[in-house]
This record gives sequence, C-alpha cells and structure tokens, in this order.
Amino acid sequence: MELTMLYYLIPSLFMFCCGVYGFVTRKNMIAILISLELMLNAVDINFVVFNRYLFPGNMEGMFFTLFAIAIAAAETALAIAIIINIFRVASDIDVREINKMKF
Amino acid sequence: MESVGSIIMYVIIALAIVIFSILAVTTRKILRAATYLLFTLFATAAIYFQLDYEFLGAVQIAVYAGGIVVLFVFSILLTSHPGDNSEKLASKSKKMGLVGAAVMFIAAAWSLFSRCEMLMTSRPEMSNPDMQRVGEALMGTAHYQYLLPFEAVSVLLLACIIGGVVIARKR
Amino acid sequence: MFDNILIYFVVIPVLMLAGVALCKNVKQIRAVAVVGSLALTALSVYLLLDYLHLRHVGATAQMLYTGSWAWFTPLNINLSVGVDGISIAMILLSSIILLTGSFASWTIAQPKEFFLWLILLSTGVFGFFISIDLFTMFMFYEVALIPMYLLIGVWGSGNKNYSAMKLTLMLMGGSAFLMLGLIGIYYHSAPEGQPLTWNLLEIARNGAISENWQLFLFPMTFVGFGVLGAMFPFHTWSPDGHASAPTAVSMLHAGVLMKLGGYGCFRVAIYLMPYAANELAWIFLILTGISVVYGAFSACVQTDLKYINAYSSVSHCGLVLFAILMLNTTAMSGAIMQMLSHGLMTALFFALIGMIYGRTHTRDIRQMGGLMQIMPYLAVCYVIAGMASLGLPGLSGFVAEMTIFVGSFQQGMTDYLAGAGSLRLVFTIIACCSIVITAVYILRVVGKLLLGPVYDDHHRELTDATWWERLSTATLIICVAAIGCFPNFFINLIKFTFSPEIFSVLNFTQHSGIASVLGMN
Amino acid sequence: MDVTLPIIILALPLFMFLFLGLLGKYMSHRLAGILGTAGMGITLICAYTVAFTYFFSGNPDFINAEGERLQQIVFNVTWLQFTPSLVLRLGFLIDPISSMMLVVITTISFMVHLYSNGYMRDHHGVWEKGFQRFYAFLSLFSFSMLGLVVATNIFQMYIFWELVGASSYLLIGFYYTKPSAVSASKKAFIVTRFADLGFLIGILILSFYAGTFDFTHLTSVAVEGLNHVYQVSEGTAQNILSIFANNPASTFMGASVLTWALVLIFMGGMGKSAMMPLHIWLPDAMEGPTPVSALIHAATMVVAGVYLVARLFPLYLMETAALDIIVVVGALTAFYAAMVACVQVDIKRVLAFSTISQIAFMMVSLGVARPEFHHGLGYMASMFHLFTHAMFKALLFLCAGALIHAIGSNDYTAMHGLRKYMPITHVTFLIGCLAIAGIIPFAGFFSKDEILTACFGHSIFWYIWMSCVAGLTAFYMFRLYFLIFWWKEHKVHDPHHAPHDQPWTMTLPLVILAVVSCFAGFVPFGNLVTWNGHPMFESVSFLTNLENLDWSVAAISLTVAVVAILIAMKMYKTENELPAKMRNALPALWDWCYHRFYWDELYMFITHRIIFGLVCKPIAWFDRHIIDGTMDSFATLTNKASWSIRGLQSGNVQTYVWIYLIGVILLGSITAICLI
Repeated sequence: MELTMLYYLIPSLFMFCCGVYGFVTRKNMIAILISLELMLNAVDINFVVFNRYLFPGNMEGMFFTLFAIAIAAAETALAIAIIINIFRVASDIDVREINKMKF
Repeated sequence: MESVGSIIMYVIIALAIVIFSILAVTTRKILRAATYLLFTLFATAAIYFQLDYEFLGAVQIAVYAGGIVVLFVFSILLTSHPGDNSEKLASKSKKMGLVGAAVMFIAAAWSLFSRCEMLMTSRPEMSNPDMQRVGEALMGTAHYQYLLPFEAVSVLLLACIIGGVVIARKR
Repeated sequence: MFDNILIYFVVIPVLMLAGVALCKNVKQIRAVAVVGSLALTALSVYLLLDYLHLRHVGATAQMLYTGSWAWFTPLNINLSVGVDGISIAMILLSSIILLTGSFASWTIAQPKEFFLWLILLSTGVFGFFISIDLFTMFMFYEVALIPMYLLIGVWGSGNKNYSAMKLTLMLMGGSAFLMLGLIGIYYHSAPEGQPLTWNLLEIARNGAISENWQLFLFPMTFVGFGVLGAMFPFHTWSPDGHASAPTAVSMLHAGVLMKLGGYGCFRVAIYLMPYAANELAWIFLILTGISVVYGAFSACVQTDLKYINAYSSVSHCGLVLFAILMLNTTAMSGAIMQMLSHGLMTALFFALIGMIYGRTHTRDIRQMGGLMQIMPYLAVCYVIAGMASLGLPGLSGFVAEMTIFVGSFQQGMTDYLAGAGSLRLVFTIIACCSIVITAVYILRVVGKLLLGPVYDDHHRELTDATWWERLSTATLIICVAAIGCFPNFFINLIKFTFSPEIFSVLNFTQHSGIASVLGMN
Repeated sequence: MDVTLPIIILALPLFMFLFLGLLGKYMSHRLAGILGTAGMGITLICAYTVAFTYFFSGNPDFINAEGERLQQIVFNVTWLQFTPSLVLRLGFLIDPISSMMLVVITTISFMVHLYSNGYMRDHHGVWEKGFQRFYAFLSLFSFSMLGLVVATNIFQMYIFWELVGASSYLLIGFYYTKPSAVSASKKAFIVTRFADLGFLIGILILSFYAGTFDFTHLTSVAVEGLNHVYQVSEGTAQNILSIFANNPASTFMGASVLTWALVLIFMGGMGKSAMMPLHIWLPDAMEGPTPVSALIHAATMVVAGVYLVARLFPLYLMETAALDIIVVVGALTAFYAAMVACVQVDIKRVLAFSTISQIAFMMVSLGVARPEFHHGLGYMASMFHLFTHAMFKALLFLCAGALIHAIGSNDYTAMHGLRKYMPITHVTFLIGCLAIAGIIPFAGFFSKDEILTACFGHSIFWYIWMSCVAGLTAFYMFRLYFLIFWWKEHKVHDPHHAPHDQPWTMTLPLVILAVVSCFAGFVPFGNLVTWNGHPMFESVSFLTNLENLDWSVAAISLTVAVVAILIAMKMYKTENELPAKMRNALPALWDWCYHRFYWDELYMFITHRIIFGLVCKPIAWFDRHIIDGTMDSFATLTNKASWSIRGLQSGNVQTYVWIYLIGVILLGSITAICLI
C-alpha cells in the first residue's frame, strides 16, 4: 500500500465537511468559530498535500499555509474580541439573536 | 512503498482527524469542543510532519494549538454563563446540516474518486526544506520569494492587534 | 484656456463655492453669493454686448468665443465651449435668476450648505449653456440635477422626501434615455474612417447620422430632454417637486433648469437629427400640444399656490417644446422668447409664493384672502406676474406667445395647404385656447388670494416685503417688462441661429410624414 | 404731420400711469387728482389739435383735391419682426374715424378725470382709499384706448385691445375688497379674453393670407408715400379676394376663409362690445366706480368692437355674409337688451343694458351699410351714433353717479322724487334721456335717425325691428327718469342730510356733456366720416343734418319715441298700480326679463358644471391618479420587488452559508455533469 494524495485528501475533506456541519448547525458563536477553524485546517492540509505531491521542488503551498495560519490567528483574535464585545452588550452569543445589522 | 510504520502512523492520524473533527462539532459542551479542536490541530501538525514539512508542523503547533486554542478557551470562559455552557440543537437543523454536509462530502469524494488515477501518484522524493531556504524565501524579493505577503501579513496582524484592543476595551 | 471669457462662467461659480466654504457667518455667505452672482450678471451683460458688437462688425460664425481643450483623448472628450445668441440669452437669464434667487433665500436655514448646493447647481447650468461638446454638456446637466435632490430633500417643505426622490428619479430616468441617445450620436458622429467627435458643430457639419439611426436616437434625446422640459406625460415630477422645493430652488428650477430641457431639445435633438425631427415631430407635437392645454386645465382646480404655478409651468413649457417642433423660424424664435419669458415670470411667481408662504405659513388659497390689503407690494407684484403669465402686452408673456402663435399658424397653414395634414394647424388653435384658460386660473388665484375681504384675521399683522425681497422681485419685474417692451432686440439676438443655413431642418419642404401616419389630408 | 403731438397723446397718459402708479402713494390725494386731470387735459388739447388739424386744415396730406379724406401714418416703428414680411409695428394712424375717436376718448376721459375729483370722496370730503391708484388706472386706460384707435395695423390693435381689457379689469375691480366687484372684474376679463381668442385666430388667418397686418394694405390701395387713399378700388378688392380665392383651402366648412377670418375678428368685437351671447360681463361691470362705467363701459371701450368692424369695413364689404351675421347679432342683442332694461331696478344696470342696446344699434348700422345705398350711409350713421352716444351715455352715467353719490344706493327704489333736491342733475339727466330717446333736436335723434334710414334702405324687416327697439329705448329711459325724479315724494328725515347737488368738479362735466348732447346732432358727420373718405354733402352748414333728413323715417321714429315716452309717463310719473298690473299680466316675460333671460345662470352652468366639473376636475384627477399613479407605480413596483427579496439578507450568517453551500453544490454538480 502506498500513501498517495487521496489518502490525505479524504480525511481533510472529512474535516472540512465536519466544519461545514458545525458551521450551519451550531448556535454558539464560538462553536461556529471552531468549525471555521476546522475548515481552514482542512484547506491548509490540501495546500500542503498538493505542494508535496505535485511540486515537491517548490514551496508555494507551504507558504500559503503559513500565511493562512497567520491570518487565521489574526482573524480568530479579532473575531473573539468582537464576540466578547457582543457578549457584553447582549450578554448572549447565540448567533440567531445577533441580527441587529440585518437589512 | 511506504514503511509499515508510516502507514500505521497515517492510520492513527486519519482516525484522529475523523474522530476529533466529529466530536468537535457535535459535543454540546463548548469547552470540550475546543479541546477536540486542539486534538484535530495536533493531528494536522502530524500530517505536516509526515509530509516532511517540519517547520510548518512546528508553526501549526505553536500558533494554532498553542495560541488560538488558548484564545478560544479564554473567550469561552469569559462568555459562558456559569452552569450553562451547553447548547441544545434543534433536531431539524441538525438533520439539515447533516444532509448538507453529507451531500457535500459525497459530491466532493465522488469527484475525487472519479480522478483517482491522477491522485494515485506516489510521493516524490523531496529534500526537507531547511530553515535557511524557508528564511530566504520568506525574506527575499525575487521570484518565489515572499517578502511582500510577509509584510502584508505583518501589517494585518498589527491591524488585528489594534482592532482587538479597540474592540475589546471597556468603554 | 483662461483667455476665453466663457470659461469664467464656470470659474466664478467654482470660486463662489470655495468662498462660501470658507465663510464663517451668514453675512459673509450672503456677501459671497450676491457678489458672485452680480459678477456673473455683469459678465453675461458684457458678453451680450460684446457678442452684439462682434456680430455687428461682421462675425458670421455660428458660434462665437469657441474654444476647445482636450480632456480625455481616448474618447475624444473635450471641454468645448462656444455661444450664440440663444446661449447668451439663457446665460443672462440664469445669472439674473441666480442673483434674485440669492436675495430670495436671504434668511434660509443652514445657509452655508444651502448656498454650496445652490451654487453647484448653477455651475452645472452655466456649464451646460456654454458647452458645445455633448459629453461635457451631459456632465454639466447631471451636475445641475443632483444638487436638486438635496436642496429639496433638506430645505424643502411638505412631503419633501417623496418629492425630492420622485423628481430626481424621473429626471435621472430621462438622463438614462439621454445618455443612450448621446452615446448613439457619438458613435455615428463621423463618416466611416474618420475620428469620432462629441462636438456639436462638427457632428452637424458631418451629418453622418443615418436616417434609421436618427429615427432611433431622436426620440431618445428628445424624451431625455423633454422630461426636464415637463413634457406630457413625464411632467408629474414638476408639481410635487416645485411644491416641496424651497423658494430659490423653485425659482432656479422652473426658471432655468426646465429651460435646459427645451434648449437641449433644439440644440441637440433637432439640430443634429433634422430628418428624424421632421419625421417624428407629429408624435411630440401631440404630446406637447396636450401639455399646453392639459397643464392649464389642471391648474384651474388646484388649491395649492405652488401646484397652480407648477401646472402653469407645464403648460408654458409645453408651449416651448410645441413651438420648437413647428420647425419654423418664427415659432422657434418664439420658443426661445417663451423660455426667457417663462423663466423670469415663473421665478417671480415662485419668489412671491415663497414670500407669501413665509408669512402666512400656508399655500392653500382657500386659507387666504385679501392679501392686497395686508401686503400690497407683494400683491401688486403677484398681479404683475399674473398679467405676464396670461399674456398682457408690454410684459414678456405676450410677445413670446404671439411669436409662437404666428409662427405656428403660418407653419400649420403651410402644412395644410401643402396637403401635409392639419395636425399643426389644429394643435396651434388648441394651443391658442390656452390663453383663455390661463386667464381663468390666474384670475382665480388673484381673486381668491389677493382681492376680496381678508380671510384670516391673524394675517392682518403680517408685514410687507423687506428690502431684499423688493430688490429680488423688482429686478425680475424690470426684466419681464424689458422683454415685453423691446422684444425685437431679443428676437434679433436669437434669429441668427434659426436660419436655414444653420438649422438644416428648416430646409425640409414640409414632409408628408404626419399626413401619411394619420391619414389626414 | 409733426410727430410731437401724436407722441404726446400716447406718451403722456402712459407716463401719468407710471408716475401716479409708482409715486402716487407718496403724494397727497388732491395733488394726484390734479396731476391726473391736468395730464389728461394736456392730452385733450393735443388730441383736439390733431383732430381739428386733420378735419379742417385742408392740408393736402389729409384731404385731396376731390375733397376725399386720406389716411396718414404719422409714425410707425418696428416693434416685433415675426418674419421678414410679417412685421408688428407700433404707429399712429390718422384718418376720419381715428380722429373722431381721439376727440371722443379724450373728451370723455377728461370729463371723467374731472368728475372723479368730486366723486371719489364721501360727503365729508374724505378721499376714497386708493384714489391715486384710481387715477393711475384711468391714465392707463386712456393710453390703451388711444393706442387702440390710432393703431396702424391689426396686431397693434390687438395689443391695445388686450391692454384696455386689462385696465378695464383693474378698474372694475377697483373696490377689490368687495367680492362682487372681484368676481365682476374676473368675469369681464375672461369673457372678453374668450372673445379675443377668436380675434387672435382671425388675425392669424387674415395675416397668413394677406401677408401683412397693416390696415393700409388690408383696406386700401394706391400707395403713394405715406398717403393712402382711404378707399377700396375695384382692383384691390379683386386682389384681396383673389388672395383668398386662389388657395386650395379657401373654403372651410362651407364658408370662405375670408368670411371665417372676418367672423372670428367680429367675435373679438362681440366680446368687447358686449354683443349677445358675450354680453354677460357688461352689466356686472357696473360694480366698478361710476365714472369708470361712464368712461369705459359706456363711451369708449365698449365701442371698440364697433370701431374694429368699422376699421376693417372695406374687407367686410367683400364678404357680405359676415355683415349679415353682424346685423343678426346686433339686432337680436339690441332687442334683448332693451327688453331687459325695461324691468331692471339698479339704475346702472338699466344704463348698462341701454348701452348694450345702443352699441347693437351701431353694429346693425354697420352691418346694413352698403356703398350702393346713400354712399354707405350706415357706416356714417354708426360712427355718428358712436359719437353722440358716447356723449349722452357718459352724461347719463355721470348723472347716475351723482345720484348714487347723493343717495348711497344703486336702486331707484331708494330715490324717487329727487327733482327738487338735485335740480342740475335732474335737468342734465332729462337732456340725456331726450337725446337717447331720439327727440329732435337732441343728438340722439339725428344719429338714430340715420341708422334707421340705413336699415330702411337695407331691409324693411330690420327697419321695423330696430324702430321697435328705438321705441323700447325711449320707454325704458323715461321709465328710469320718472322713477328717479318723480313717482312719489322723497322722504327726508333730516334736512341736513337731504340729497343735494354736487361740487363743481362733478357738476361741470354734467353741464358740458349736456350742452354737447344738445348740439352734437348738428355736427355734419357726413362730411367728416364716411367709409371711403368721400364727403356726402356738397356744402356744409349748421343745418346740414336737418336738411338731409329722410323725413318719412324721421317722422315715424319721432312718433314712436313720443308715444313710448307718453306711455312711460302714464305708467311711472306718479305712484300707481299700472306697473304692477303689467307685471302680473305677463309674469313669465317679466321674470325672464328681470333675470336677463337667465344668461348668467347658463354661463355659470357651463363654466362651473361643465368646464370646471367635467373638464378641469377630471383632468386634475387623471393627472394625479392615472399619469402620476403610473409613474408612482413604477417606483412601487421596484420597491415591492426589493422588499420581496429583502428576506434573503437576513443577517443570519448560517443562512448565508446554507445559500452558499447550495450554490456550491449546484455549481459543482453542473460542472461535473458538463465534464462528464
């Protein structure tokens, strides 16, 4: 048995779908954020895998992942700041209630 | 052909990813979800290691597992009411989400398998990208060098820091 | 660039904008507005005299003071300027109305913002009248339209949001047609293989718009400008818009902006597309002919002063477009006279209505009466404006209407005798009827509002006009009387343009287009 | 002729209007009155000089070797150039009728100016509010009317025609706080405006075919410098006729274009001269101050229609169909107005209907004038009657003004038996009545007699008809006279407040006009004013008119008048039951006459119910609801569409993800299907 690309893509796909499931079902904003992180991770894996298997001499995939991680960190920090702020205002972080900005 | 060790390693990693992903999105306690996310992130880091990207794996552990998850935990502790840290999911939305995710999984998996041959290439040899290469690529301005995105990300991070401070600050 | 006098008609308003922006209090703002508009008036008077002098010493070019500066060369967009007698008349009208409008908004709330927008609007107006490049013309046209929304929406009265929105949207709708038409003209502006141009004079000289394209582009441009000229059935923005607008805006809008429509109709639509103008005149003749009597009849039963005047504007501006479509030198000259006359007269009306409204806080004629005893100056001015509107000789309305009727009737009879249908003749006679209906609604208002016993005893304490109001109205009345007493001066100023050498549409022997469509022979 | 005097004649009243109108409120009432009167006095002198120069100087510019009077254009400035050939000029034309009108207008106007100094004050000498304005308007009117009569072309006439309409509007509405005055002024303006529409279209037709507005070109030939023989030669007539005849559209609805043009122009005259059915404004116009009624609504403006027809008379001669229409309209109006005048209570209304009737006389006279009969006697008679009527009707109105001023009411029921209290007014009023009744030797006798002679020459039917009207005239005038001055004694409660004669400013015009009314009949009009300028009599003396009477006609009309006066005397000299009996004998007729045959009600119905109710209101509704509704519905539709897709933008992130997911899956499957 050889560990081809497919073997890595399938778990990453699974992770991604779990992220999607979590994103659309969870109501807690932090849980949603966690799901988002899962999806991001799955994508990161794909980048790395494709880089490793198809263009082993280059490092684009790796760097993309690197930057993605950095940005994910920034984004998470900001999102959590917002969530905490919302919690202060609304004392709740249920996403269904946070629709003041609609329309 | 891979060594049996790496196959076993792969199986463990894959199982960890699958199981902890599922647990992370299904558990009702949010703190547990964060913990399961941590495990998933570790598993991801393991994949990076297995694919010879050690630097990336290290970053994954340090930033994701070390930084982000800690942020999550803090925020969970800050935002949850005592004794009320679980949420009930409506079964309808659960089902819908399941169906959606499943459909997506099937569609994507089907498209993956339909190109099975292309994806069945064996892993080519690659010299492990050592720190010097990584550093040069990160700090250079030539082709395939990434100083500009690096700077962009750093500015972004700065903006996030400021933004985070401004937003979270008590009025 | 700055050696061309025309450019100063844009430069001065821009300087005024800067000046108003720097002002600290209302006195400075008034000073800037009055000084600036006085400068504009002086400049336009100078332009008029200089133009007459040039013509006198033998300048025969169609447009004088022409100049052209490249703006965006890939699309051949230039800032091209040039004026003939008609543009000068319109510029003079605009500057006078801007001046009187400044006086009429002497005590407006938030003067800084108000004057900024008002002056921006007038920049657009002046720019429009001096441009001979279709693109810059259109741009200035839009510059003139947009401030209207804010001016009405912020400083208006009554149902102002609705009115401002309606006015802007309808005029924008017209602009959409217009833009389509102008772009179409641009792409057919030159024969195959030659560079395209936006310049009016060059397009007319090239005459490269094919007949089929003319038939498509003419309605586009005519309707586009016609919406602004309150052509039936696109006039409904006018009553609501005027009713809600503040005084100076009503004055400028009815007095000048509506003239942009008429001006554009003949300067662009008819001038550039003579074939289609001749072929399709009958459609628009019917519409504008309806406008004339329809507006007048509608005005008869309105109770809001501004509505009455707005419908009367529909009627009078309908007459402008109607006369233009006669494609006859006399009638077209009359149309320009009517533009001038209506501009001054309706500005006077709106100024007076604004002044009366500012005192009584109502515009409902059922709520007022006997104002002649309370504010005789304003009342007398109103009567004079009314007399001008119903065509009293010696005031501007009469000469304009008579020139139109004489020209239209001549054209109508010529058509009729040439077997080209009696449409023009019939509609001329219908349009003539409007002088009676006008008398009805004007006298109705005068009788109810000014004469008779005082309706509301609270009104007895109101005061008559202040000095700035007197200045504003007196200026307009003098202008109205000047046109009415010395019409030939203005006719001579205008007539040069409407010669068959320049307006090729006047060369057409009356085509049987109308007759063949309606089967009238 | 030197242009100075003509320019003064036009410019001075205009200047007085502007001067008094702008500065009047800064000067005292007395000063304004004196200035206005003086201005008019100077105009009067100038006008008299011009007229007398024209008639009697023997200057070859004005009269040729054959004794024919010529037209002369004193000046003619271009005012508005419509087309290279069609030019609107303002000028000054003198010919017999314009000179005659100059005299009439300035005389009456001066009298009225003078009279108003006394009239526009109450018994305590307090001036009316707006006295200066009154004089300004009077000056404006005089200017307009003078401009009208000296017009060199039909469009100039139209211009001043409108101006007199406007000044009449202003003067009728002088008491603008009175609603009845306001509505009367409005009515006068709109009715005449409607008539002017016809006039305008007539002008347009005429000018299109003839290519000119000028009277000289329209009505005469032989251009020699500025002199035009005031005559239509055979050649011109053919020429003008051929202009109208050679066009394919020369007939329209069975009548020639020329007829249409002339009838439409006559419609303008009908409006101003209050011919049926456009007469309804004149009785209401009596709401104005009485001097105004005397000036505008008796002597000058209302005869503008007659003047217009007279001006274009040579053209009318070419289309006698139009003249026939004039006769019918005139005769019907004359009879109708006389009938109505017999039962009115308001003395000014009686005079107003009498005016209508008398103007109708002039119209009929013009209509029956033909060159074949006595060299166009009707034309001369009409102008003659215009002249005499202006004098005696102004006199009657001014007397009525004196009465109203003294009594404070318009109704004869408040007067009765005033002969002792107001002797001067009594005598002058009696002279006016005798003049209008046509009693020899007062002015009306001669002119009316000429008219009847002209009718007789035209058709016996119209002669009898008009004689009846003349009888009615005598009857209603003397009814009025007896009811005011006799009937029963006037009850005076307080001797200090007894009615009395007026100050000299009011008396003087009465006396002057009375004297004129006595002797105006002897003016040898036949030698001064004829349709072609050709004198009627060989030699002229004081008794020319008397000598040239057709005594058979004169005797009949005198008899009729005397009988009518006697009947009136019998019925009204002393208080008796006869009038009531008459009234009860024919209640329906009395009712119809009293309500002026319900014309006003008919007009009210047409304007309010039909024009306003069935045209204006539906149009306004249509505009608001259909046209505007359509425009609004575009906006509403857009709005509704926006609202309907608004829910998609719920603000719920998970919904967006769902939509995104579905989109991705769909796109993915489509791509996949396409790739397979």
